[in-house]
Amino acid sequence: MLELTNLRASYGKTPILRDVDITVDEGEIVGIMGKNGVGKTTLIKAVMGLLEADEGTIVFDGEDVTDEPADVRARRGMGYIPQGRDVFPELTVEENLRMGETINEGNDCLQYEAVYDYFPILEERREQEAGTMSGGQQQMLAIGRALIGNPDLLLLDEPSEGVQPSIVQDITRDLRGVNEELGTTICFVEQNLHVVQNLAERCYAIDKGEIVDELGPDRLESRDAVTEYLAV
Amino acid sequence: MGASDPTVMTTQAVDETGEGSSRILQTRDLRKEFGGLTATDDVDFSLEEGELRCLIGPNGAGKSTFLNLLTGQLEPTAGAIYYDGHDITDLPSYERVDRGISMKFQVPSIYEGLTVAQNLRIPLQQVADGDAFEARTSEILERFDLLAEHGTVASNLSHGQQQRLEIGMAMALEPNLMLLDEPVAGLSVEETAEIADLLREISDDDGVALIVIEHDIDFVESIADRVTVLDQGSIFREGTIEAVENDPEVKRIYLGEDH
Amino acid sequence: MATPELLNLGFEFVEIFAFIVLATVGLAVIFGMMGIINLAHGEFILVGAYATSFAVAAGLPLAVAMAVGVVATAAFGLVLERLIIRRLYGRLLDSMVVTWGISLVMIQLTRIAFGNTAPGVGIPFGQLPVVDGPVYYLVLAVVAVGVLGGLYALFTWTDFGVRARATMQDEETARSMGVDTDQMYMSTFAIGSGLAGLAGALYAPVMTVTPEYGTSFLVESFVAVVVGGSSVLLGTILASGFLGTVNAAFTNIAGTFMGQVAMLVAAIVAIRLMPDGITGLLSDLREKWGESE
Amino acid sequence: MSIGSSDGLLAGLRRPFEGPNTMGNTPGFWLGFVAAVAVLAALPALFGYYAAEIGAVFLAYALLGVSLAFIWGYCGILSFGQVAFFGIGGYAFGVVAINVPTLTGATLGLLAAVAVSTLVAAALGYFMFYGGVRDVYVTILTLVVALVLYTFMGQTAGGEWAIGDARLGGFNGMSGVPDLGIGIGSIGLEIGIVGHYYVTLGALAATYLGLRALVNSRFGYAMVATREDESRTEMFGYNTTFIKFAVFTIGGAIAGLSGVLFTTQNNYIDPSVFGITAAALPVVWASVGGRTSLLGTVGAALAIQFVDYQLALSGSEWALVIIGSLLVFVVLVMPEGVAPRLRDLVVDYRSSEPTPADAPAGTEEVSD
Amino acid sequence: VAEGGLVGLSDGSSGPTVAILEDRSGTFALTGTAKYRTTKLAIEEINRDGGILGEEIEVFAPDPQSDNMRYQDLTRYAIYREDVDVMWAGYSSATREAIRPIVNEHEQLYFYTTQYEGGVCDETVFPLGATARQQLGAVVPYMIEEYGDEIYTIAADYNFGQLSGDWVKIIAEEHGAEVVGEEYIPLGESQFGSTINDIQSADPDFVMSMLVGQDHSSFYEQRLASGLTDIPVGTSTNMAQEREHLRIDPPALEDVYAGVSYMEELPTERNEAFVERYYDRWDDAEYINQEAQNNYFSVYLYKEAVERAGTFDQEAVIEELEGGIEVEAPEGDVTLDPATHHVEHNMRVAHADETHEITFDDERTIEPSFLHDVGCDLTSEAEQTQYEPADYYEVI
Ligand SMILES: Nc1ncnc2c1ncn2[C@@H]1O[C@H](COP(=O)(O)OP(=O)(O)OP(=O)(O)O)[C@@H](O)[C@H]1O
Ligand SMILES: Nc1ncnc2c1ncn2[C@@H]1O[C@H](COP(=O)(O)OP(=O)(O)OP(=O)(O)O)[C@@H](O)[C@H]1O
Ligand SMILES: NC(N)=O
Ligand SMILES: [Mg+2]
Ligand SMILES: [Mg+2]
Repeated sequence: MLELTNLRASYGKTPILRDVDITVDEGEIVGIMGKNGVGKTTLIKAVMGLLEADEGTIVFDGEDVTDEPADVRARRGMGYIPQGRDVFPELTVEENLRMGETINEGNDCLQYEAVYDYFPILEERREQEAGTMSGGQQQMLAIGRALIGNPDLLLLDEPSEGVQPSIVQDITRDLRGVNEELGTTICFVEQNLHVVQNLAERCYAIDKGEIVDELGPDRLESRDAVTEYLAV
Repeated sequence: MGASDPTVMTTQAVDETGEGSSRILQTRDLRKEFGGLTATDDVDFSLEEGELRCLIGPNGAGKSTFLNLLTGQLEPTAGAIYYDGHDITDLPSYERVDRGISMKFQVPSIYEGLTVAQNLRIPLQQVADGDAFEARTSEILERFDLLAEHGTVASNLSHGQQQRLEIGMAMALEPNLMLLDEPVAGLSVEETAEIADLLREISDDDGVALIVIEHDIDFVESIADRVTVLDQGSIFREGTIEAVENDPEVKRIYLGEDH
Repeated sequence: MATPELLNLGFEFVEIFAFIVLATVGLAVIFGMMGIINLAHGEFILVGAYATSFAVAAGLPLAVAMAVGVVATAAFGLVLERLIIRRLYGRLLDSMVVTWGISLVMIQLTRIAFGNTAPGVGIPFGQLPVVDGPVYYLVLAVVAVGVLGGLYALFTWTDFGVRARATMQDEETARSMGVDTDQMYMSTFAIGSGLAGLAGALYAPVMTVTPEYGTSFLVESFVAVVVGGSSVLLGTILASGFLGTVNAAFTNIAGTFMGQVAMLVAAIVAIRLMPDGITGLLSDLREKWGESE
Repeated sequence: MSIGSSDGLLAGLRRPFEGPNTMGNTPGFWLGFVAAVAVLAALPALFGYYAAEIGAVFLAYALLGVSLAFIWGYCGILSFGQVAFFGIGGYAFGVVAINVPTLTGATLGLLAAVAVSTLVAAALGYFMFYGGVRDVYVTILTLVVALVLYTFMGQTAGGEWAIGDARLGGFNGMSGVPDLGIGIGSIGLEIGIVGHYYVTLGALAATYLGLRALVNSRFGYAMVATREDESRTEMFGYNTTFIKFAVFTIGGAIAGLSGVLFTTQNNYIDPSVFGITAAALPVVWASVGGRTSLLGTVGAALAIQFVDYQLALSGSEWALVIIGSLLVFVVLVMPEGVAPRLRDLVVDYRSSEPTPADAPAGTEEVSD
Repeated sequence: VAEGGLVGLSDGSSGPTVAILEDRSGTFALTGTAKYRTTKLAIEEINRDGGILGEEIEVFAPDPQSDNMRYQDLTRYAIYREDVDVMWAGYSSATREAIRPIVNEHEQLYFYTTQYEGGVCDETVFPLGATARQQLGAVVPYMIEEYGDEIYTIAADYNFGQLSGDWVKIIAEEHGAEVVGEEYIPLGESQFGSTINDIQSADPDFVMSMLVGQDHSSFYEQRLASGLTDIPVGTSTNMAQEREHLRIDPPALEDVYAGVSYMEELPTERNEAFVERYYDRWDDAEYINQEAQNNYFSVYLYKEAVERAGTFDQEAVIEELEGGIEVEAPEGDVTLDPATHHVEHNMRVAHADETHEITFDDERTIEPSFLHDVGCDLTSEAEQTQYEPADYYEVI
């Protein structure tokens, strides 16, 4: 489904990613964890095409998409949930969701109801300008917006940031649900221990722009193994 | 709490309502409406000097709104805010700051175009100049572990460094009350721990009172004296972290089962 | 007031209202939506007018000639967007300076290329029965309202509209949602330009087409956009109505000049009382009293 | 904060004028500065009355440019209506000096003109900033004010539009404006062509140094902070509304002074000074020279007006085309303007050497 | 800024240098281009038969582009750097006013040839164009006679228009007519909807139009579209300056009557010869407007004066100009009035019919100006003033 081979990326002169190799199989849920500023967001952006790769290749669905712009990749079936609150502030909640349909021109999109079931607050606030929603509400909207388009690959950058614990648990559960029901492949960045442990089937650890370890299900069980890459 | 008529509220009155004379902040029937929505619903809140209070609650409970009312970023629809026994409800933000309230926002907001040192100068020159200024500058840079970055343009700092700088700037004003909205959101466990120590220190050593909004319950455990739970704009529970954590209602609306 | 005078006043209002709306819509899209302060707006209008005049001189029927004017301006805008404007998104004030430079160049080039007047275009449709004035002014008013309606539908109901607005608010995210943002910018700017061209075309018969032609639209359009506020199309209608009323009333009482000055002063006061424009005020009111939909 | 290398008397003299908010905090810079002033001062001696008469106009323009660079570059307020205060200053001087045709009149005229333009700026500033008018709306509002004045002054042709003996003159403008002068009655100093040139040059230099001192003061930092992020700055205890109001008013005063110097040079002023073309000129100088650089703006004003003048003499139709294209080019290629670009080059060049803690860094950094 | 006793730097040659500052681009190009060309034509003719006092005339003629700031710069340059002996400059009164302070300060001989409001009384300035009093004095009485005594005035809103409006009142009163309505239109305005409404409701016997510039000329199209053509128009500005009757399709200017000293269509042999010479020299030329003709004959006035003085020295030349000079102008013989520096023009009423065919109905010579009455006598005292009708007449 997704294959990165010795990927390099940088902001201007400062190199961030060094020779990153990652593979994500169809239907898998893969986590990427690491401390602040190690390059998680950079990696996700490079995959999405929001940041040009200096070297290496990105293969998606068997196609080399390394030189394709983000919108083309999106229409190939990549769904992206940016870190922070990147909803369209002056569009209503509903219009934000509508934007999610773009990625496959509305064909076989999820029903809004499906999304509203996951996040009832969104239905309640259909007409509210997204910018005036609370931090966590915006996070939920961002997730809902990505789900609507029913992507083949879902990229999430710290989906739990600023979300209340109970909903973090819900989101974790829901994402597993989506993965099972719709067979959506999921690749997410996290620092929240609970999320990493409860969501990931397999997990890469990244530090200073390099993949330093890969954890299978067994090691994901152990709290220490995981926290090592989040803390020290 | 027995709310007496706000209009006759005086320092004296505050003392009577509170236990002891050490109350630094109090709100009376504080209310904020957005259209039909009530984001803050007649909140009576009070805080002791030097206390470190955590504010938790579901997304959309009204935490940020409440803080923005305290700083004057938002105008209340009704109710009053008393700081140090004085009614500050109608004071502009900058005068509240002069009286010793300072704040760190939910999203890091520093002067992205300026260097760390210049960022720090903005608050610092308010309270110090000459040699005292120089001294305080290096002191804060040291304490918040930014000495090496003092010449760096703020926009090139990592997320964690930006958070530290912002807290440092808030501290530079030598406040009596500090308000922080999700100071560790998106920080690694490691950096979260650093910030936790820092805040405890500020509370214990500098005797600054703090109100901290945070969703990271482990973090809350590690710092809070007392915890206030907001829900749908009003105070839902208040007490020690243990008491709150084990409250089934709080579990239901906020923490979730597997906590 | 006797009925004929009332009719005259009403007619004057219609005339001025149509003028402000048509002068403004193009700018409302480019400034209000794209955050480009286009000081060359007047010269976009100029392009429309010249294209129309010369098309008429070349023997085309007026309606066709006007279509030519619109298309020519849209095309012109498209080219300019690719060459220059696209470098200015998110640089509000720079865009102001650059477009002013562009307008200088355009005015002077027009002078060098076409001399000091374009061929005249007669006023069609003859005169009204009751009030003394050309039927044409009523046509302009109808077109103005039609254009606003069409735009509103386009930008609020169609996918294109939502995507365009999303792009203007956060290009990166829009792109990651699968929107070809370059194309959004291009087409939105072209639409804005085309609307400017439309104003130029429609007023070619009524106003002498000189290289300074555009400047007589500039003030009204900016004032109206600013007074209108953030929600640009509704804002344009309300602002045009407000400013048009003031202008018409004072023109009627004290002549063209006082009408102009009164309108500008009214605008200044309006901006002072409603820093976020009429529509800004409306949403504040909604926040205070109305339902939060 | 610490100032670069500073010891001895000279450094002491320099101290108030230096800091991270201005570029050129080195002895080398000051040598260049003195040299430049000396060259300008020599022009009349070299080229006679003609140079003095033309040069004085350019210098007055430069002063107008500085008034904008100060409020736009340092406090983020883009006024598209600086010419309003410029023109008001000019007309006000005319009204006073024509009615009191002695040196007393000239002296009073100068004082009155600066006072009036300052008051008008203060009134407008209060009206806008305390009314919550922000960024681009300030820009448009100031432009509209200038255009209102343009429209209004344009129709004051009728005899009823006179203040005492001073006819406003409408579109034809106000002629017979006396020269600058200082004194009482007939005792005092009548300022002729060359004198006028030096007065203008002096005013420009003094203003420049004064503003340098100001922007490097505590207040200067408050201005910059306000420009960078207003609500944040308020949260640090600054009354940003007042800061913007004060800065805008000072800018108006300087613009008014430049208007007086301009009008007394031509003995004439007309409404075109309020027109959109005139209104745009200061913006052009500031953007080309670098709005965050007072000196850059001065340079740009002098250079651009000189080029424009040469093109006018040549009678070339292409003058405006060239000026316009230049403008587009500079803003696209050097968004921050020429001077900051040069500064960055110097910084890059020196980057091997250690730079002081607060050395200019980052594109948003202010300079000069 | 004033400075006494200046000596401009002299250029090598001893021949006269003439500044022609006339607009060939910008708002006034329409009239300025022809002014420039007739001046050149006259100078070339003179140079061809031996120049003045045997000296070739040199020309300094950049294009001021209708920009008054440029006019000021160029005037300074002409005086300081070119050390010109005489200058022709400017179409609009506003331009004249912009350079007048410089001209007066340097006591520069200057011919201003546009038909204008009148009243300028400067020792070194020669305003040769027909004055408002002359043009209106020709057309207003004629209109009153032909159409009646209720007048509606519309005029460009600047000094020229305002004073022209005053003159209409004065002349109307002298002929027992009255001005029933008056509107001053900002320069550059080109929408006349409300103006036309007001005229309709006032329903005058005729309209007096002192509109200026191409923007204003759209009044005539809107007049037609609003069916206002049944009300005749008298004018002192249109047709003879910016040839509206040729630029605008008929019948928009049907029954427009202009008080003029000259129009290209003037059917005299002398004029037809002049027109032919002009188009031979400038084959792409479009029209000879009234002030262009003034430029032409005033060059010959200057030549005559220099030859009488035997020198190019400006003071001496001015003295001769004040000695009562007459030349054979295309419009007819004209004489320069020593006291006021104005010219006695041959005034006519030009009428445009529904095909914009021009016919000349009435002809008379009229006193250039009321300046005698207010006591402007430049032969006896040196002045720098502009008088206004209000200084002498009771203007309502
Ligand atoms: N736009 C940018 N320009 C320059 N450097 C940047 C930019 N964005 C990020 N960086 C730097 O690149 C490094 C990696 O940033 P990135 O956002 O990928 O880290 P991260 O792992 O996502 O951190 P976090 O957990 O805080 O989101 C950081 O050191 C950061 O300072
Ligand atoms: N300007 C506004 N207009 C309308 N509704 C608003 C506005 N600002 C906030 N709200 C609403 O008020 C409620 C409280 O918002 P607030 O940001 O205070 O929540 P919060 O407790 O900070 O949530 P979070 O933990 O997610 O940040 C939310 O429902 C939000 O949608
Ligand atoms: N003299 C004129 N027409 O301005
Ligand atoms: Mg990240
Ligand atoms: Mg919040």
